[in-house]
Amino acid sequence: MTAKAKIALFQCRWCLFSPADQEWVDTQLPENIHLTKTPCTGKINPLYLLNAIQGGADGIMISGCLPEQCHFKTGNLAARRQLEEFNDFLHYIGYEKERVHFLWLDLQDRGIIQKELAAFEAELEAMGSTQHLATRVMRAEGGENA
Amino acid sequence: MNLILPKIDLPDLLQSWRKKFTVFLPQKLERFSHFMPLDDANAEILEQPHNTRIPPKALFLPMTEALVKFTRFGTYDDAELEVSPRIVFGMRPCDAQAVQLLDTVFEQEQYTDPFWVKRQEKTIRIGLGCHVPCANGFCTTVGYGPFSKDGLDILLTDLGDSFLVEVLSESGKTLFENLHEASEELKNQAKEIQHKAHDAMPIAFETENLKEKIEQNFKSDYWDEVSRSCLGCGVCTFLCPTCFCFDIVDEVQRQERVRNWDSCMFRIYSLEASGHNPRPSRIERTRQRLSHKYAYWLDQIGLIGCTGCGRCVSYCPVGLDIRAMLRQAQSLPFEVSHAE
Amino acid sequence: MPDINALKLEAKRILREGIVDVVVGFKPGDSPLHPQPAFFRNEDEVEELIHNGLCKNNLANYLTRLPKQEKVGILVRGCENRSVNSLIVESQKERDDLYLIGIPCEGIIDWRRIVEQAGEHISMVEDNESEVTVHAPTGVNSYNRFDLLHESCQRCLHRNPVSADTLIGDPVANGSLELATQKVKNFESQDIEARYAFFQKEAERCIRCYACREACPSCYCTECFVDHNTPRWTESGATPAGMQGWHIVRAFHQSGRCTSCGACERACPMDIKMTYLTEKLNHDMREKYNFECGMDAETKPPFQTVTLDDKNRFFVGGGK
Amino acid sequence: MPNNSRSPYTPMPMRVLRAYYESTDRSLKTLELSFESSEDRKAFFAKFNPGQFCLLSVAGKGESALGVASAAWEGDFVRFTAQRMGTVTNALHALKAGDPIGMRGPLGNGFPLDDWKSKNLVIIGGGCAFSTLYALTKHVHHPDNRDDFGKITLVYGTRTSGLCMYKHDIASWHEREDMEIHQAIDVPEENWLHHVGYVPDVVKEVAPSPENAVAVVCGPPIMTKFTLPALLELGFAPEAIFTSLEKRMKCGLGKCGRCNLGHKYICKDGPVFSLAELNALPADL
Repeated sequence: MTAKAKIALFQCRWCLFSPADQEWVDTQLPENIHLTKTPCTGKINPLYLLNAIQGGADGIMISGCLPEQCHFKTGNLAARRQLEEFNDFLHYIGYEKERVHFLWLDLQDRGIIQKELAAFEAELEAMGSTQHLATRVMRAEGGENA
Repeated sequence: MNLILPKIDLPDLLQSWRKKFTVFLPQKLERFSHFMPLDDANAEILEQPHNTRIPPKALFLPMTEALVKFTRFGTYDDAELEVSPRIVFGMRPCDAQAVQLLDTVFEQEQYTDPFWVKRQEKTIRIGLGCHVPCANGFCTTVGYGPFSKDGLDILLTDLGDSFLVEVLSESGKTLFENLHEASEELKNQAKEIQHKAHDAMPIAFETENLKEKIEQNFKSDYWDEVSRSCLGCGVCTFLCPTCFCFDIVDEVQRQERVRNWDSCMFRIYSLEASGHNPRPSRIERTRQRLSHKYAYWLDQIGLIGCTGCGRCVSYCPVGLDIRAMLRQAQSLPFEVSHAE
Repeated sequence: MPDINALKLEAKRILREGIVDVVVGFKPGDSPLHPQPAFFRNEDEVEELIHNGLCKNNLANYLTRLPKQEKVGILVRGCENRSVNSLIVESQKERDDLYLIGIPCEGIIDWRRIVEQAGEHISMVEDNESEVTVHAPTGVNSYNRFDLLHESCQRCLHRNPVSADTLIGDPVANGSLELATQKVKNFESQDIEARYAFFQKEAERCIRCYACREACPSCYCTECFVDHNTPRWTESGATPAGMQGWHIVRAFHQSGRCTSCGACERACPMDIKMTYLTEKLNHDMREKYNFECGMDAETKPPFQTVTLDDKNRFFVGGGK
Repeated sequence: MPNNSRSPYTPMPMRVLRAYYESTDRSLKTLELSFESSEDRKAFFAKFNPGQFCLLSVAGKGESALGVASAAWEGDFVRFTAQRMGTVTNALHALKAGDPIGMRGPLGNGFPLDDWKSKNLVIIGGGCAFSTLYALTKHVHHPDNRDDFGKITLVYGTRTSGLCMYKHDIASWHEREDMEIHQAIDVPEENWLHHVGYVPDVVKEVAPSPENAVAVVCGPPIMTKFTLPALLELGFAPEAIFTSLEKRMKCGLGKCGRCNLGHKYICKDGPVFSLAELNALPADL
């Protein structure tokens, strides 16, 4: 892959307790990482993931809070069930499981998200781009033959 | 002009056409047949008596096609469309008739659809008459037939080990240059086959006064009765060779404005931005579908907008049968508005 | 096969006694291959009632389409009963407004298999215990019933109604879990390329008619995600992304809600395989949460329940 | 790109000349568009007739059908008033002067002005559907056209005074001697000098004479539904009552199929129909 791996980052706005980390995410995120902030991982609909994949993302990272630390008590528990299953399901139909990365952060953690993103990026670049799951960017077959 | 084509020669002939044309013919796809371009391998010529699952209208009005290319700066351009010369081989007369009907929609004087016309102009249509009647078709009922010639450049009649080739247009003529003229005997044999096929098709319902009955019973409970088990899916309309409704949608990522097949059986089809829907339930939508085919088309061009291919009958998920619905419509009350 | 007279008697009784306003069942269609769902509102109409192996629809589908206040009697096989339960869990219908006439099911015959075998001109189909006799102009032939069954019925796990008010006929032997999950396991054992190739090939035939959605009792949303235009979740045309997006999300919305009835696949005009997707989800629900959809009318599906017990089911980020 | 080769689905490039809110609650916005190409301008005005509509395009959002609210003599621009409703109209509301926009049109048939010559006009409008009637009134007001028509009676009702469109012009019309204007709002407001009540009631109260007159009604469906019988009661013949219809539209060319009313397409055969024509069509609205 010549260009940098495109990463869609879905971030629960409560999971980065450290202001320095949050500021880094808000202002210094590299261009190949597209940030979507959500009120809670529970807000992340599997459709968001599908949209990211079909929009051409090479990988998806979801960062959220640990089970007992959810700002809304149970939002992340719901997210864990759904998103994990969605990832399993995508894997079942041929999407590489490694392209969806869950990062559950302890509120005490510092500086982890930078490292994780870098590692994830390296991992994706090693994997190369995927042809699995059609993207919306691709043009449909001229429509000649329906 | 009537020529004779031995079946043995057909594969070579098809291959020879490929030098100048893309040749579409029904080929097996999973458990049904589908119009696909012929490649090097000699395709098995399907001898199934029934139709392709998707009608060949899809070759002229694809399920999805780009109409306009736009940029985010707000400029618009026609979508490019390159159509190479093509031959559609093995169209059944009901489907060819349907394409002919759709011409009246897309090739109007006032607004001509350039995409439809481009495909139309580049296409030679070779029909294959149905010497074996299909189970759910009712072409003779609606005024067409298993060997009807409308919309075709060539009509083939299966004579067992050869085809009788009826040349119906100039563009069709060039394709069969080296064939011999058919003998009178074979011509007569073909005629007999055609008549027999025509007579073998049952009359599924009476069409006399059908339009008036449908129109006059616009508010009848009949529509509720016939649509009660309808699911509101698009099978009947998407598989219909004469249904042409489409939706226009902007695909932002591709920067294209595309048209997709749409169906009057969908709730959002007629839903307005205000929330008002002129056809809020399956009752009104079923009424629209039937009335369009059996009343509105008649007002517009004087022909029934259904060619009796029977696809909607075969594939309705709940077994709704348009023939039964129309038989029931015949029992509706109506007043003769103008005496002879 | 259920005793049709016993069915009619029961349907007439509940209408006569005012237990229900309408009975949902089947009536003969124009072709013997296509019985139609039908609604019986009085005893006379019940004379038309039929029930055989070619009745291919999941009748629970109509519960959300009938007026909300109506009391409904409904003929249910194993899968339909579970769909009804699932709808009750999702507050789409009150159990008190329903009367379930249970029918132990020996599987739904795939009419397309009959057509494949005997051609499309079929005048009569006799459905017996183990054999199906088909009358066609070419002759009368008998086929092994199991071979003609729809795939999801061949591997059906729960053939008997689980909470019917009355059962017409004797319970039949239920299927085995091994058989039910075999398909998913076989599919999973293929490599990722083969799995994607299969998914791609199946999804590619989609014409976006949404028959699968409309045939499914669980798909009762007024507005489906594909009908949204702000935002537009996936392409709405018959493009690769649009077709795949539809199949992924349609199936995924069934997680913990699918009763493996196979109505989606039977409705599909393009013969697209879909149950291998929902079976996977059902399999996961079973393995991960020990949940089987619709076995009772109380248990909520896994995605509606959250528990801290899950907390160790994931790796924890940040190296912990 | 040469303009004559453009497909009927491709919009012509336009630019927003002026954009301003029409109502106090900012639900209605008027856009005045100028042409990017003079050929397009010529072609547009060669065909244009009050009562016609255009499809405005916002790239990536879609198209929306809007009635033209300006008369040809006003200048080389086209005016539209959009109510904020769905995706496209929201995008239209976000536009400001100088922004590019696409337009297809004029589409439909407009008002049959030739048939109306020398007749009195009774113009009845309600809410934002008044836009094409505004175009009609403006057209008739031009000195070249004014003598072709008789007396003009205008009834225009809105829910509140704030929702009244084209306030400046309408205020000046009260001064004109060649027309009679009746404005109405649904509920009483302070300092409101005109009628209070629903349009059908106001029409009955004003009781315009059906003598040598045609009535044009444009408004929300519920208003139209009750105004048409009121006009019949006053003695207007069904052939002399006109209304402009709308339905969901996509292509605007009579192809996509959704705006049909019986065998007529609102986009191609309408949007203006006489009550006599409507009576012969199914009530599929």
